[in-house]
Amino acid sequence: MNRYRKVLAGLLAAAGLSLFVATAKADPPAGAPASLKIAVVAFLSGPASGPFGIPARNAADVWIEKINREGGIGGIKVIPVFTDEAGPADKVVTEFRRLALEEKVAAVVGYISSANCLAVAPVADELKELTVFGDCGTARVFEEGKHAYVFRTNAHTVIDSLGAARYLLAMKPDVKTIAGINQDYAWGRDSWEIFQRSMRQLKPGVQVVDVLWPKIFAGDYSTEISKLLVEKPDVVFTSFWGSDLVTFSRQAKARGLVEQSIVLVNNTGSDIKDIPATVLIGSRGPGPIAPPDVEKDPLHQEFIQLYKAKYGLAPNNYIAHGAYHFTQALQGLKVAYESAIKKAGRWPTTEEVAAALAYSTFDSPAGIIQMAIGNGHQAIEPAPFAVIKQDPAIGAHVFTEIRSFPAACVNPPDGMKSLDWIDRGFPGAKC
Amino acid sequence: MHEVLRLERVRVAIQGAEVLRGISFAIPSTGLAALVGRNGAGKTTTLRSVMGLLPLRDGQISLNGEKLGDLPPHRRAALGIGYVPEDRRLIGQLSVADNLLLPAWAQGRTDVKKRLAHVYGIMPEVRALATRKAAQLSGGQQKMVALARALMSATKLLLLDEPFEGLSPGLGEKLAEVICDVQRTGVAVLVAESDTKRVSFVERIYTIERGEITEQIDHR
Amino acid sequence: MSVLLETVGLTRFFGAVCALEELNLCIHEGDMVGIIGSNGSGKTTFLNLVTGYLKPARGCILLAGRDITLLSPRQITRLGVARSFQIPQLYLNLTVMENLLLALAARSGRVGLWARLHRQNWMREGQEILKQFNLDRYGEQRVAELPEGARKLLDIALAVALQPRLLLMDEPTAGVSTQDKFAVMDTLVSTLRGSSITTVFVEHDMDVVRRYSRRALVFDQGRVIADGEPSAVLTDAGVKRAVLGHA
Amino acid sequence: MGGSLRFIPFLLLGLALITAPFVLSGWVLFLLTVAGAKALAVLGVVLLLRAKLLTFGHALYYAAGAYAAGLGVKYLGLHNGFALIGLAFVAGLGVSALLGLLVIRYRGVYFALLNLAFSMVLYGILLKFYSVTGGTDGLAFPAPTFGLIGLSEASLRAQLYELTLFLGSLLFYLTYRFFASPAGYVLFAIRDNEVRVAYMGISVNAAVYLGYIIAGGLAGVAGVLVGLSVGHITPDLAFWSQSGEFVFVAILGGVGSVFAPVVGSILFEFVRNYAFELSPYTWQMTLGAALLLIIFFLPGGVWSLVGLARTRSGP
Amino acid sequence: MRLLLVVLLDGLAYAAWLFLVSAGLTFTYGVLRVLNLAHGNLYALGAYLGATLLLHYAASGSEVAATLGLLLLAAVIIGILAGPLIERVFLRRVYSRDEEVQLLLTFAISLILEDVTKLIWGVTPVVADMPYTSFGSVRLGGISYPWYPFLLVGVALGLAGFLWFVVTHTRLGKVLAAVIADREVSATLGIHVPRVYTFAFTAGAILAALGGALTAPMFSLVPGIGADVLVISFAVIAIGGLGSIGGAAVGSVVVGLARSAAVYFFPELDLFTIYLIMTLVLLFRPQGLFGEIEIRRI
Repeated sequence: MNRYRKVLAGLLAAAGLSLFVATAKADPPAGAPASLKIAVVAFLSGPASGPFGIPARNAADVWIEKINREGGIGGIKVIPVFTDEAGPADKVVTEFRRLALEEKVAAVVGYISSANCLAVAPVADELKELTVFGDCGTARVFEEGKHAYVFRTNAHTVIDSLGAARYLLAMKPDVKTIAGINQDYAWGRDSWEIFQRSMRQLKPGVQVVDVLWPKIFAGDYSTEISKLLVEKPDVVFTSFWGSDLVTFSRQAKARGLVEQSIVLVNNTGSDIKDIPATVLIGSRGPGPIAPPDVEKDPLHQEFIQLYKAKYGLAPNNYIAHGAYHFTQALQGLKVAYESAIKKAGRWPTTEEVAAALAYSTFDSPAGIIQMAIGNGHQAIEPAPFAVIKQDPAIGAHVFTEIRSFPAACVNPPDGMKSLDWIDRGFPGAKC
Repeated sequence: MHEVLRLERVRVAIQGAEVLRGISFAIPSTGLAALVGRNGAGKTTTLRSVMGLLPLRDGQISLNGEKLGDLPPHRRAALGIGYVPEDRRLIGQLSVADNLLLPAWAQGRTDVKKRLAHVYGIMPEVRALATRKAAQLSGGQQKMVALARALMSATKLLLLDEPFEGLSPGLGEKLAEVICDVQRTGVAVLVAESDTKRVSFVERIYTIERGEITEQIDHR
Repeated sequence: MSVLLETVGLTRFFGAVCALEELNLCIHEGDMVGIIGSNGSGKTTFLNLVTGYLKPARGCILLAGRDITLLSPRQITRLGVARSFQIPQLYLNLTVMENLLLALAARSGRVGLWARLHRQNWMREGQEILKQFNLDRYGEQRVAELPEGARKLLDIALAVALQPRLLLMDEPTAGVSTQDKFAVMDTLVSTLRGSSITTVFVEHDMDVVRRYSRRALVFDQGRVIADGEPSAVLTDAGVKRAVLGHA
Repeated sequence: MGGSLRFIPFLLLGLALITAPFVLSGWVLFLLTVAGAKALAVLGVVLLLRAKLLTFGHALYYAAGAYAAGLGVKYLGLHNGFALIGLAFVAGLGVSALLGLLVIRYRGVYFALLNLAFSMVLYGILLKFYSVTGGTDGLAFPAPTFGLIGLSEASLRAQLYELTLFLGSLLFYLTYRFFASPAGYVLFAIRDNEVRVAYMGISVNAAVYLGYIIAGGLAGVAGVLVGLSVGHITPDLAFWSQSGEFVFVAILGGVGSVFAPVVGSILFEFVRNYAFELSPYTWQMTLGAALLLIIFFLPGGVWSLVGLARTRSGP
Repeated sequence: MRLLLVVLLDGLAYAAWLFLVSAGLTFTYGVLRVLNLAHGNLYALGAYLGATLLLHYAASGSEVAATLGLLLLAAVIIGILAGPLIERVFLRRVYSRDEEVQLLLTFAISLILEDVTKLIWGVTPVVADMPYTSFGSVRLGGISYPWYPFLLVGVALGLAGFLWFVVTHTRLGKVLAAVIADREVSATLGIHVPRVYTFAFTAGAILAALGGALTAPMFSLVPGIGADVLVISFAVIAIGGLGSIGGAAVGSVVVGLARSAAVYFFPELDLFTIYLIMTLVLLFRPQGLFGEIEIRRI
């Protein structure tokens, strides 16, 4: 059955490929380059490479293959330049300059670390290099500055922790005490700030009993868990990811913290097979957790098939959020290029592509993406959350009780800073 | 008469400066010889070279006719060479007995008890110190224990670097007796000393000056 | 003559060994004192205590009436006490001249960070000192390439270059051949005679002490067993036994 | 006669360096700017190595300089480049003057790892005081101004390059003078024999302290120059791997001359940027292997290959 | 009162871990006078191999002894493979050179091992937590603790006792004492000093890997776990005095308890506890609690 389907898909793809190649060859826009070089920057080494970087790179790989199979972008073949994001900011910026000035790539896609996005954004403007961020979360990029050449096709981090608050209240409306355990760095601090401010707005009177800040990749959380066991909060909120999330959730399970308190995680920052069941979790936008409309999206299904065919997948078809985010960036670029070509009637300038991408709406493996805020440079996405459960039928962890909060419910309106929006009681939110 | 120890044109440099400039001499079997010279003449360097602690720039050292080449010190100890450095250098935190037994353990000898009894036989006063920590001993006592320790391995050759330094006259006489006893058990002895008068009991004196043997005096 | 150095009840142990016991000693200004004794008799320990390298268990040290017992080697050196060492303490990777220039810079108190170390007037003075010590041909050589005897001399030259009030030398002729040792001492003594430097030297060799010191001290097992005019002291049978191990 | 002509190669080199922005590509220029700036921090490491003091925490002062300036931008609204550089220099000096009181008492492994520990503490502080330092997200450095000269966007890179070139040259010259001075030689002397230094009446601690502070100040300036060039600073500046990199570059270049750190630094930046592309997975292994080769076969570093270095390690 | 008990328990568990990871570093330094900067990488290798063996050969209900046996095996394999290699091929060539060259050498080896680990095990987290979850738990102070960390307390105590016994009561320990006190005289007594060095370095490597292997079930393993361990172990042994096993034990307990107390009472200080203690100790006792100052002969 499965093999039959794979063969069929292959045949269909081949047919589509020949069809598209034929049409593309027939009609290259005037002034088009021979090929379109796109840099893909992701962590290929270091602790973030396993949970995010490598899946993101793999996703970009299969998605560019797909785009090329279907005729490329505007009839032009895409050539990816994969590079490693690892290293200090000066190395990352140097590397960005090399890509723009030496490799002369048409666009740069990627960056997982928020710090790197913040560092690269002004340089992209300086070099007039079209840059689409892949996975980083910080809201500061477009809330603290305007960047003509920089876009982010995934939602910023507000949806992760505000979504967590909304999901928590949906699952346990009578929550009284909360505690936080977050990695002591920007993502952890941002996540906790957004979560606790949201909780204060959504359910005034909720009491924060403890906030713990272990150092990132501390490795062992026994002492912190003991403390949480002593304090017995209703909910333990965490923004851990990667090995920290795995270790913490496993120790929490072994120590009975998962039974005593609700453990609420704002991101699927590691393979869910490593996370013990009965944890409330969000996936930083649709994808890993797919609400019904995304589940039905043909691009979503196709992405899973393509990824599985080339890199293999666990029975639950789990793919990291970073992977989805990178396909979103590539889809956004493709759609923007093509609409700019249509509008200009020739190969577009970088500025024309940027103009086309701003305030656009396009389909992606994570569903429909709207570039709705940050002057049209920042996407909004819904916030899907779920509970992890063991599914005996396929013998793997799966997401259950999926609930997705619409984009208009968890994103601030255009032009408003996230924390202001939260503190003012979410004006204009449509839930 | 065969020679236990023979040095031929031995040259040794320390930090680039040549300290031994082609030394040649020999100790006959069961011989008792002294190397006499002032501080810095090269006595200590000679003994250390024989022990294998310094690499030769040139020349040969042989034990019972066998060339020692670049054999490391621990192998030379196993061949039956015992060495008493000038500044004693006992292992302070170990007991006297442990200090004596170290060579036996290191060399994996089976005749430990016999050897220990032999050494105690020659130096009975060391037996009384056996359980004390080496660091607690007086300078003179440490000197005697260091000699006893060297005797544990010295079945063929015993090297003594200024053994009389810091010893009271009485102890010095006692030490000379012990050295003669050792020689009588068939072990060749080489003593480095700065003063000829203190080694009047030896059979042959080599005078060393600026890294060269300048004189040989035979007593008997 | 006034007292330059005085020790009162100076005592020091190494483990259980008493290296120096209740030492009471006066060194007078302008004197030339030779200390003799067998190894381990406490000679070097005495120098190390006076120069602050070791701290005494009991007792105190006075330099021209000032208590220097607890001062560091640097402070004591700044007060005008310089010393040479049994094992020469030199800067192996610098040239002979640079070793000396540092001493001159230190003496002048101008260890600055702008003007060059290789200053004309220092170079000239350095050259002179090297000449006095017969080291002038080694000036531009690295100390690591120097023969042992020359190192010994340089070690002393560095101390002399500081123009101290009190010069302490630890076995100045060790490592020098028999025929050369008197020449070395002659050089030293003639250099020192021109100055008013009070000198204390530790020696192994009776002949050297007899010939060059005006006062001889004999150490044995941490105590002074004889003190006085060298020829008288060194003919004493007890002294001979203590120093040479036989009478 | 030879003496009067000796400066000609330097003059030519100087001219070539000054005119580089008109010739070189933007990326190479940027790389040179960063390499030149980092060479200052490496120079500090080399300075300490002259006294046999190996530090695995020099990034502490590098980050201190960068963050002092970054915070100056954020909280004091400073945009004058000279003011920022001054601030960074003072921060480098100040922090090293404070911590120096403790670390100068140590040598060998203690010195190396105490510095490492302190740099990790700063790293922790930068992460921890998120609201002040921006945590791992770091701080932005907008384009600076330089007194009367306004910097246009177009020539910003070239001007930052020239700034780094001139400031770097000045500091290198000052360090060169320091190496040739009595105090500079005392560091050498300490490497060889601390006992004698003390017995010359020279304070070992004061000399090491002075060296430590100078090295801290140099690293502080390096930090702000890199910050200005990159436009963004993160706590990674203080991470141990950054310190390790400085040590690596110092050993790569050699400690024989003040020029060695520059050569080492430029070489390193180029090699790193290409090697990262060739083998992102085994980059550290390449570094490690290179370090082993240098230790066993090229103890004088690349500079000794240049053949310009005198056989002995003078200034 | 109950809270105090919990703080104590957590502190002891952490102290046990600290001792396990730092014992090897201090032991190697004690004998060779070389601080092995690749210590953390040997720890990581031990952890990865331990986890791999557990995943392959240990069922979830495996007996305690079998599990510990597997972890010990992993440590011994790593130590036997890496120890002699590093010591004989590389370290031996630099004993005569300056201390900083020795540090650089181990730093280079650490860089290489970091990537070797990554090439073998990849970058995705490796999880093998069977012993942690399957050895059951116990209720103490009103909350649930897994047995495993307390097992480690036992192992740490056992190891400390074992090392103490070996060093003070066996011939091997006395030979080690001799080599530590005087390399040269030891050689003249017939001790094969190079072999003792290889042995000591290998033993240190096994201890490092053992620390890692025993930790493997508690953590998930990712690249870079070694670097932190190196800094932490250094802090612990600097507090105790470099080269002193007893010092490492005391340092571990001090840091373990302080850190646990910090998490409970001053969570913001958690990150700095260990460095704070280290700085304080070194300010007043530069050679560490149990270290000795050496005086050079002049």
